[in-house]
Amino acid sequence: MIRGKVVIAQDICKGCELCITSCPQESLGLSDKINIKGYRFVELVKDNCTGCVNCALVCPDAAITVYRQRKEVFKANQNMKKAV
Amino acid sequence: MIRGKVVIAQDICKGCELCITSCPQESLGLSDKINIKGYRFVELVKDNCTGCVNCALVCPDAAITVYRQRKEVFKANQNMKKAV
Amino acid sequence: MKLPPITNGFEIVYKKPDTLTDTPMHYCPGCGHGVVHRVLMEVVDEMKIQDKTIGVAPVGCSVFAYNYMNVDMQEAAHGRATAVATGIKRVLPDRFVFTYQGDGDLAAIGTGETVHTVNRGENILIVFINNGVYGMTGGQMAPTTLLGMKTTTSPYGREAASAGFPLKITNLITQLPGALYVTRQAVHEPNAVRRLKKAVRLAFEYQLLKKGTCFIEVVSNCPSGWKMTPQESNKWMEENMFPMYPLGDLKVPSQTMN
Amino acid sequence: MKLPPITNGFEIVYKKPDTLTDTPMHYCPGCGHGVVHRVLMEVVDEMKIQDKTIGVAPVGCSVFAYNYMNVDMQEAAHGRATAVATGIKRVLPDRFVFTYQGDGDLAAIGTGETVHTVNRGENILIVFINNGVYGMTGGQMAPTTLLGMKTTTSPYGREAASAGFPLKITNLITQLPGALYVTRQAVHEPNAVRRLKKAVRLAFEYQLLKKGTCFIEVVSNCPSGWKMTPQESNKWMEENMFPMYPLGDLKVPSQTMN
Amino acid sequence: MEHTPGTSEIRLMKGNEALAEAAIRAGLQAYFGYPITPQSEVLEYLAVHMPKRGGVVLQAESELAAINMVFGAAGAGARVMTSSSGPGISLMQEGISYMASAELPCLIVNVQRGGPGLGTIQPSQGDYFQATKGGGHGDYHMIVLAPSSVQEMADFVFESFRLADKYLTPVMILSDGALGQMMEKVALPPEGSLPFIEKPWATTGKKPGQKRRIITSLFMQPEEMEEVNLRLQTKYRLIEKQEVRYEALETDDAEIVLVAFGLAARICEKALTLAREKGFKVGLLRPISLYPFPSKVFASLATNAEMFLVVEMNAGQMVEDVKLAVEGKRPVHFKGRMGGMIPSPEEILSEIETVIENEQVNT
Amino acid sequence: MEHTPGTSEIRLMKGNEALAEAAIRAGLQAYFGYPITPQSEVLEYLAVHMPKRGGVVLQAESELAAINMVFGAAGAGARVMTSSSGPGISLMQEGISYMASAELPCLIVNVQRGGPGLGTIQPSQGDYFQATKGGGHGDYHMIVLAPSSVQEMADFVFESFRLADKYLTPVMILSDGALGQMMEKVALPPEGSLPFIEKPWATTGKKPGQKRRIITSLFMQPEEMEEVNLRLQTKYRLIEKQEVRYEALETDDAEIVLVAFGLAARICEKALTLAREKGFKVGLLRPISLYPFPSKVFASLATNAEMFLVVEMNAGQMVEDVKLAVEGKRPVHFKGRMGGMIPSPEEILSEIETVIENEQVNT
Amino acid sequence: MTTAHEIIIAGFGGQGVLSMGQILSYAAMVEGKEISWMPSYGPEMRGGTANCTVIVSDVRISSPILSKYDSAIILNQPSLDKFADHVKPGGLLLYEKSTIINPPTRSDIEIIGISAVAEAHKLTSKQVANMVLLGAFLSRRPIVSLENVVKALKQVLPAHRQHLLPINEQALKRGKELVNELIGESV
Amino acid sequence: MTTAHEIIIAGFGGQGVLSMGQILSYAAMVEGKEISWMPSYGPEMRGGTANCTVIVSDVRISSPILSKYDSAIILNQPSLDKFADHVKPGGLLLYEKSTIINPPTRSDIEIIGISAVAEAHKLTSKQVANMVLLGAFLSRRPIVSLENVVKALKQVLPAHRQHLLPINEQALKRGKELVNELIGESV
Ligand SMILES: Cc1ncc(C[n+]2csc(CCOP(=O)(O)OP(=O)(O)O)c2C)c(N)n1
Ligand SMILES: Cc1ncc(C[n+]2csc(CCOP(=O)(O)OP(=O)(O)O)c2C)c(N)n1
Ligand code: SF4
Ligand code: SF4
Ligand code: SF4
Ligand code: SF4
Ligand code: SF4
Ligand code: SF4
Ligand SMILES: [Mg+2]
Ligand SMILES: [Mg+2]
Repeated sequence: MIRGKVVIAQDICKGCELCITSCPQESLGLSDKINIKGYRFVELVKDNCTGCVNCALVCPDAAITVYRQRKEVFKANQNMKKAV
Repeated sequence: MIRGKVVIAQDICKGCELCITSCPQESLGLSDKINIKGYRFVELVKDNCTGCVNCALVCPDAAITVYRQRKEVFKANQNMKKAV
Repeated sequence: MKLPPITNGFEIVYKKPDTLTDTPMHYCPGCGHGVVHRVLMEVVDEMKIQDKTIGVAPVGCSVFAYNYMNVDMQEAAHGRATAVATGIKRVLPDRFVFTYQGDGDLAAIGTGETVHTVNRGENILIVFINNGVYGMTGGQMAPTTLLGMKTTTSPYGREAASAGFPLKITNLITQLPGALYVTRQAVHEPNAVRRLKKAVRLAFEYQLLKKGTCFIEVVSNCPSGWKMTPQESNKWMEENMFPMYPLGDLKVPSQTMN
Repeated sequence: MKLPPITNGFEIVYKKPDTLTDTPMHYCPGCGHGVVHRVLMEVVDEMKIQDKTIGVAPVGCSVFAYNYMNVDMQEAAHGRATAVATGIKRVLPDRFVFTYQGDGDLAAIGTGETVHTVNRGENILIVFINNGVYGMTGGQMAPTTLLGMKTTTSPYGREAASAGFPLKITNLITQLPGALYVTRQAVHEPNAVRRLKKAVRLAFEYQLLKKGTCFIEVVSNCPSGWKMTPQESNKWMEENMFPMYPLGDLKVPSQTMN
Repeated sequence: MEHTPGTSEIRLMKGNEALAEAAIRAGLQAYFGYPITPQSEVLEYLAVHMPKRGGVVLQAESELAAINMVFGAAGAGARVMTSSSGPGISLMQEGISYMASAELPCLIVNVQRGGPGLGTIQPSQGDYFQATKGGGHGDYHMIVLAPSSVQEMADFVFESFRLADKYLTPVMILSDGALGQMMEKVALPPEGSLPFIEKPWATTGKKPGQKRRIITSLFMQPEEMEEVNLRLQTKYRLIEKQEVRYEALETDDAEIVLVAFGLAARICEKALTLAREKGFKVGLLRPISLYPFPSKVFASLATNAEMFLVVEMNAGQMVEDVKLAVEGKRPVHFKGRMGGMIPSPEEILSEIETVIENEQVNT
Repeated sequence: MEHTPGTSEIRLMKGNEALAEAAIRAGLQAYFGYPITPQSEVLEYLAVHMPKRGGVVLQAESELAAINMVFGAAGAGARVMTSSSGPGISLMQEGISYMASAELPCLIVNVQRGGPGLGTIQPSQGDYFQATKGGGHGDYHMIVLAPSSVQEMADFVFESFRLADKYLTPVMILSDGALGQMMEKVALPPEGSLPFIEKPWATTGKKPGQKRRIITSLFMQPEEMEEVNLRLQTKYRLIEKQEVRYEALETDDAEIVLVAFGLAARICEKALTLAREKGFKVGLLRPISLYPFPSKVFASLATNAEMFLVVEMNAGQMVEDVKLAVEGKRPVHFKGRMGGMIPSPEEILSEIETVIENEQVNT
Repeated sequence: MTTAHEIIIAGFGGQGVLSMGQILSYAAMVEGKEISWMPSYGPEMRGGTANCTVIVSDVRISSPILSKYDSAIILNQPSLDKFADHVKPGGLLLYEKSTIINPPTRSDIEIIGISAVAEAHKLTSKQVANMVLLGAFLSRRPIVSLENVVKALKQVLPAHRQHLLPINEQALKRGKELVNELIGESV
Repeated sequence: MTTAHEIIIAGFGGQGVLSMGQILSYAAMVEGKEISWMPSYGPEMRGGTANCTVIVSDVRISSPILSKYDSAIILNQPSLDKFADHVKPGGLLLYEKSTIINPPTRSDIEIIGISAVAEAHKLTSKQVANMVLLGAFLSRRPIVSLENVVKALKQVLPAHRQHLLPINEQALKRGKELVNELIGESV
């Protein structure tokens, strides 16, 4: 499976949890900490993000940036696995 | 044919001629005279009115009153004719 | 008006309704407004509801409607007749309340009030005189002016690209669940007048049901604004207005009442 | 926002559009307004039309929309956004002009402007956020509030008999010949957002045709006004709002352009 | 004021809510309005309480619709009101002019916020001119009452309905966001304490044999329209004679008289205390009826006081009426804050000190 | 006035038409309006002539829509105007307040008719307060120019656009039905005689690297809103200093000075002639800019003249500004006709005789 | 020694009183005079009375609205009733006779009644009674020349009505003649 | 010898500052005092700061808006920064410690910081930190009795929240104790 990452702007996040609901991987969760505005913010809680972008699409505060493994890298890795 | 009569309020009539157009008997016509408002008014020009009410219905100024022979009278007349 | 004595054996089969005042109407010769006033009052007379009827006059040629229709009336600001009628009906829910409005009044400046009054299903009757022009102010373009039609403010003929399309507001409000009875009528010939009268009668009767708004559009003429004789104007109306604004019922209660 | 360095081999597949400012949005957690702002700006970015786009903000929660969308913007009086947009578009016909309006703004006080702007077929995009409530002023009833729904001004639930029916203004304006493209979308889940973006893209592209008004309704939530969590609000929206305001296209250009 | 017979109930309420509750107790039969901060509580309170107690509450599609619904209901004889703030009141100007012309009684509440434009929702007194000089077209006035406490928010509702019915005129309560939002104790008279009067002119349906009623503001012939205007002006002269209301505090020995209405007067009262503590002979005149303006009282004040200091939460509006009343006999100074800013008592105190100093330098 | 370079063309025109033609020649780019008597000729004339000469004419669905279209077009940098009368102008009050707050230039023409309410379509000056004190909410002013001839109907259009652009403010031409409907000779400057200025603040699309433009009247923080208000007030003080306009006729030796604007001033001019023929030393002061009001000139007049007689086609509105300017130094009398009635020169003459007599009795 | 001439023209709407005033005004403009033409105006619907005040002057005109006139040209009874008393002593009152039941009686002014409508009918079916009256008026008060009135007409008439120029000119001349005949007769 | 007590209560929206002021006001009403409660107000959306001015007095209250206060009850840093200097000399500044980074430093007033939020959490999951603070405040400024505050609560809480009465009462008392402990410690 292709690997992804999300970076969440913690000071912008309002903890609405909509990204959490929309993540097919259940990769996201609310932090116990509180940001400068008093909201519990969201963070990656599992390292299984696929970079599907769902979370970013539903985020009302444009707080999420999504990264994904480059195709070449992914393929190279796949090939490596196969090779192994 | 049943007989009718119309009475036109000449001071109210604005000479729009809509009644003239709508009279199936062509009983109505514009007078040569002019009323206090400067309009040529409408009058009965033929004695063949049937009291069909058409003219009154379309008159925008409610200037027309329509009379018709009572049914009894009409029937009596009819009978008289027949008798004759 | 004193009626002259008539040969015995005759009876009156048509006279103007008692609820129409004797004040001569200020309308131009052949203007449809007068017919609609009369028909409304015929129904009020027939239903014997003069004491329960309150009318609202618009701003437009019929601004003086209250001089002719002999019922209690209020004169509303331009476009606000249905808001005024709402105010009246809400505090006097057992009265018959109607507005009488032109196309500038109802379909231009009053669009918001028209849509929301019907959407609330106010139990009133809205009488809408569509003559395709602003009569009172001298023949300017109305929302209902036909494409290509020349008015003082569309001197080269109405163009859709800059002035938009003839607005069929009656069709719009028909969609609203608050609309109980919607019909489009005319007064250009005797049978049309007869049909209008039936519609008005129905509308007043429906008002007792408290099931929504009744809306009667009357496609009418404006000989002065159109710069035509009354006859020409009726002919032009039949040939040009009716195709755009076809006569007939748009919604009848059975459709909405079950 | 500075982005942290990421392991090599990764690339950015989603980041907020450049045309969205870095100003934190003042909306309540989970409010749909933010998503719609972002999607609009994504399209402006993609089409590279920031220098040609002029937006009009309403009076409503999105009154500060101009703080977030990094394009030239005007803030209109309550309900008058489409009139303001008309003024802009008429004098700058080659710009992309859009309004952004709530249901109170567009479908209550602005009804007249909405209907007439679309009827004129102004070549603008109207974005209409239907959250069934007046968010900004504290959760009063909107024209689109559902029957039975409790708000601060319908404390016993909206009743049709006194407050009228939920107004489907999008359906109304669809009827107008000036409407070129009319669609109803949402932002409650990723695919809905994707669909909205496509619609926005189309609408901006259609604006070049100068063939009429594009109108996008977004059925949205108001967690604060509805007194729900964001998740609850989205669920409630799906279950209650969507049946009344079903998503999808109401009019696409092919229908009107031949 | 003689309008609160019977025993009253004491509650702690927001100004907006007290006003709404008072309206119900004053026999309000219909309310038409549209939400706008800082007055939405009026509509919200009525939406909760009117249905239980009989009467119409309708959230209109706009302020424009609201004022015209008020027109209709007033014309039909109902005790009726609307409320709004800044932009919404501006939208009602045409309707208000119509009601003044048609001589219809009603209550219009303006809970002022900072303008112009969309402005801010913070308290302001920037709509004084609009209220008192007639923001609509033509020559007309409303009676304008300016409460300065939650109690007066309630009391003036009774007073307004009474005056509206008496003079057949729209009456405005000119309040502000602070008075609308703050809570104070308020004594509320029981329901039914304001009698209804006959309104034979109301359109309720023409009874057989009676003359029918027409409510209009159209008088095409200028002669006729001038007649109507003369009737209105006669009424306004009467109102100016009979309905002036003000409150004078410690003006007897005052060398400097503060003039302020509404919230600003409350703040001036505090400033007065502070100033008196410092030994300044300060008084306060609070116009309660802004129209009719208490012009006459200034004539007598001007004989004792050395100067006036008008304090308003605007750029200087009532100060014009004060100057017109003082007729140049004494200097009239002005201190204003704008756009939702509220002057503090200390700020007024220091203004008092400044003007006293300056006048001493000048003379 | 320096705005009419080039040779001008002389025509016989209605005031409304002269104004419309002047607007085109002054570079009008967009007009948004709605018909209402007695000003519909403005829209009608433009509908005929604007399309040929480039530019937008749009009949809006209402005056409310019209003023907000004006807002949008002005914000987009266009030279733009609207026109209406009484009820229609009332409907624009919210929009005018917004434009004043957002500091947008535009021209609003009020061809006054008799009010209040639907009133009559006959000429009136009943909207003076609304125009000069701000009929909308909040503290703001428009520059208000009052023409008294068809020539000025045209001239003031140029002047208005120039002032609007210079001060970033709505400007109103306060005319009346008579001036709108009457024909006189008018000299019209050629097209293009009023230059366009840069409007870097206009929303025309954010160019790369440039700051984007936001046009708003919302300033939620009261501190910020007060800033805006202070800026506006500073502007108004500047306008009051720089843009006062009036005409003085035979005031040098005048014992009684007539004060009138617009049509009333024309009638007073005739009354002045009649009075001078009778040996009365009468002068005429005609305020041209109603805001800023020419207050200062009264100070100097008050040293010579024994009294003032203000003549208005209303119940007495400008008379307040005159009194404020005269500061009680001389008696200020008032003669008004209302609701579309126009005073005749003879009527004014007899008023002159009356007040002179009364003052002599009094003193 | 007033250099201005102040005229009221009044009748039913549709009798051409406003355009009569306008043509007079245009003619005066051709002569380089100051002009003020002030119509009564009302809602655009037909009927009712109409009038206009025309002032032709060598100097700046003050009030465009007057209550006393040097001349009155009157086309119907209501207007006659309204304005007869407003003619200044020594002034001129010219009226169209056909619909006047109570003719004016003042002795301190010059009063001329002509049958302009009848004359117009003789000339043509088109309505040029107003030009007959204008011709008659100018015969007694030559404040502008007939040639300039014709020039004005040429300017004012829209293209599709230019063919009516001769008949208008005839009407003007007929009016002049009529008065001359009358004056010959009566004065 | 002022008979009035002038208080500012300030914090984030949602921390219950407005209701704290209201409950104090109701209690004062129970005691027959004059009251004025003046909230800051803004658009109804969440976030931002909120405050209210409460005046409790034996006589008619003049200005409901003040710039100097006898007491301040502060729940967050921005409010502390804004209002610390506005406490009259000799006055009381009570604040919630947890989020305060820069505590107040004035020496001419009494300053008390308590951990109301933490205490509230100890008592319950419900937000009663404001009641802890109110209890603490009343311990130093007994302008109304605790019993009357409880009475007020009883009146104010809607039916479905009446069960929260005991926990609120506990919180009030805990606040009082806290301060007493503190005073015992430090002063
Ligand atoms: C606020 C306002 N705007 C404009 C007008 C001027 N006005 C009077 S009637 C009218 C239009 C009337 O047209 P319509 O409603 O179609 O009625 P009609 O005269 O054709 O019967 C207008 C624009 C007004 N009185 N008030
Ligand atoms: C003329 C006028 N009336 C009322 C208001 C108050 N007001 C501000 S926003 C709003 C309603 C906003 O509701 P909506 O358009 O649905 O937007 P939302 O906040 O729900 O996004 C109202 C009534 C105003 N500012 N101006
Ligand atoms: S990108 Fe997809 S998988 Fe990754 S966190 Fe977001 S929603 Fe989950
Ligand atoms: S959707 Fe955005 S704001 Fe909401 S919790 Fe996720 S990151 Fe935070
Ligand atoms: S009643 Fe019928 S037949 Fe008689 S005149 Fe009228 S239309 Fe003709
Ligand atoms: S329809 Fe009526 S107004 Fe018209 S001509 Fe006939 S009678 Fe006269
Ligand atoms: S102008 Fe038109 S609508 Fe008005 S009365 Fe005349 S014909 Fe009828
Ligand atoms: S009040 Fe509603 S619409 Fe407004 S920001 Fe909050 S959630 Fe969004
Ligand atoms: Mg019409
Ligand atoms: Mg909404």
